[in-house]
Amino acid sequence: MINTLSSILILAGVFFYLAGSIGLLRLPDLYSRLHALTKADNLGLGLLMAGLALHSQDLFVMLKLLLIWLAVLAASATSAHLIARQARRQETGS
Amino acid sequence: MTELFILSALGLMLSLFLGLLRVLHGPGAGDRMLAIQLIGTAGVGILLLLNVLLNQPALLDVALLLALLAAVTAAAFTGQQETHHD
Amino acid sequence: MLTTQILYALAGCVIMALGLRGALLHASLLQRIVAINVMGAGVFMLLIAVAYRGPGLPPDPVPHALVLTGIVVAVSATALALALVRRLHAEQDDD
Amino acid sequence: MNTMSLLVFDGLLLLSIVGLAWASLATTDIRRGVILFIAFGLLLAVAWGRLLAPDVALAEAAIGAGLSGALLLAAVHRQPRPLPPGSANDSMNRGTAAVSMAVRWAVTLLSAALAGTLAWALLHAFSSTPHDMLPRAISGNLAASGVSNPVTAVLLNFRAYDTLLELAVLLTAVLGIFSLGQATPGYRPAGPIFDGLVRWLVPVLILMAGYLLWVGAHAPGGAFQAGATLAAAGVVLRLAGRSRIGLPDGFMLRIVMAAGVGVFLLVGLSLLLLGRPFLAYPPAWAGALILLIETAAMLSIAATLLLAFLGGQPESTGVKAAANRQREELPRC
Repeated sequence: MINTLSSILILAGVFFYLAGSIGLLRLPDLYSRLHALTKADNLGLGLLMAGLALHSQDLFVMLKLLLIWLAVLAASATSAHLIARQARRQETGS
Repeated sequence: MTELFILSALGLMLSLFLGLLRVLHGPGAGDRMLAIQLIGTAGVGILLLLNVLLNQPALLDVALLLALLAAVTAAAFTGQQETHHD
Repeated sequence: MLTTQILYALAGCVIMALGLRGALLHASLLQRIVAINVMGAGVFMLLIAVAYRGPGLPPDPVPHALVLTGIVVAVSATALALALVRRLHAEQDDD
Repeated sequence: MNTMSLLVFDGLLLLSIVGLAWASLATTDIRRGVILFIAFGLLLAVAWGRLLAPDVALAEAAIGAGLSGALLLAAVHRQPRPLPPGSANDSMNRGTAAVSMAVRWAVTLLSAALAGTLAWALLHAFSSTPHDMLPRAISGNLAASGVSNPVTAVLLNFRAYDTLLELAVLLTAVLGIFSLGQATPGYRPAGPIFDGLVRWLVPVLILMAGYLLWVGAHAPGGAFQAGATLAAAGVVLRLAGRSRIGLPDGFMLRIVMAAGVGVFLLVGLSLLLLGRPFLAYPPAWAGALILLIETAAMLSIAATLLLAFLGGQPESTGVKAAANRQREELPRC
């Protein structure tokens, strides 16, 4: 039961990762890519984490996984903001 | 379960590879940096899967370190140094 | 013979050669520094591949220790080289 | 099925790594080259994990993601704006025209020949009986080393000489950087979003460094990884535009820089006085002595790497006098 659930979560995570990178390749401009990517990879990693946490059944491992996910969330939101701001600045030419 | 982990790692590797194409193509430096972000997140995911697959609990620490430092590259890329004496 | 080991060792050789070629051919000093780092990474991969002894066995720790310190030394050397480049530019600007 | 999929995984990983190595050197746009090199470093960390080298992967993650990328990007920013390809009077590209096609081919062939020879020698070595004398000697003596992580045992006990000299090399590199002038200017203050990240990221990185130092005795980790992580915390502070990035001032800074080599030497010399060979710890004390040396080494490594990122002497009290003196000698720096 737990194994099945964990497998489903992991596969769903991989799906979102792939969706994110396909979006990164196919979407027309930086801003839409930014949008798609931060959502997709955070969700992908989140689902992957949930699956692995269920699989491990070890509290210490779960805590580490949670910390990793939070760190990635914060980092990706921050980087997306920095990159978008930089791009905007270059467009306005200041 | 092992098969699932290997296939998932392969899936993430594929995702990373697609991200690399964006790093190569650009066109702007911002696009490249964005793709680097995806590669970092995919790398974290792959390390987490390898941690179970190869039975290497220390890879969790590697993933944590990569996750913590994921914003440093973007900050170094966009950060501007003061221009004084030269 | 382990396929994994051979694959990674050969890739290490190729990366080293690419780095060497870049370090010799690039005119830009900054790119030469990047090239030397690539070359170092190839050597590191070679050493780590040599240390690998299959999925079930613990790898040889000696190459790991070598590479570990090598990475730290490489980044310090890179910083020294970059400082030299910066000084060089400053001197050229003075002319 | 499993081995096959794993083989495909290895192939894809190596294809990406080799492709990035090539692409980062094939371009003349240095900014593009550096970004590709950063991606290359990320993939190396994955490869080290795949090859069961988590100790190395930790160092690569801390240095590749935290330090060398930031170092190179800063250098790219300082670079004069790239001239369009083909313009010959750019001082950095002065040599381009001089390198003829023949030289290009000769160098390419030479590099390929070197790689081929190396590969041939390796394949020869792999096909002979595996060499496991050294690994066996290490696992046989691990119990007496004071730690149970074999990589730490090699670094701090069996080959402690090498590590002592390694630390001396790091110190020398920073002294070299110091002699070249002052630190690069600081960064402009970051916006509120990055600042918010920094506020909790730096304490977490410091904790992480402490954890890596402690865990290094029995699991992957140790002074080098911990020092690099601590240095990354300083890099984050600097990128956020803080003026204080955790480096002590003046005399204290010098002590921290030399602490690794100093404590290492003191331990070695004390052992000589006690009638033991240099750096041959008594097994009962080995664990504690290694932790002592590693703590000092971590601080030194962190300070050295952070100073390396600064790219010169920091403008702080104590060091300032020396910097001023240097400024008098070099009017335009």
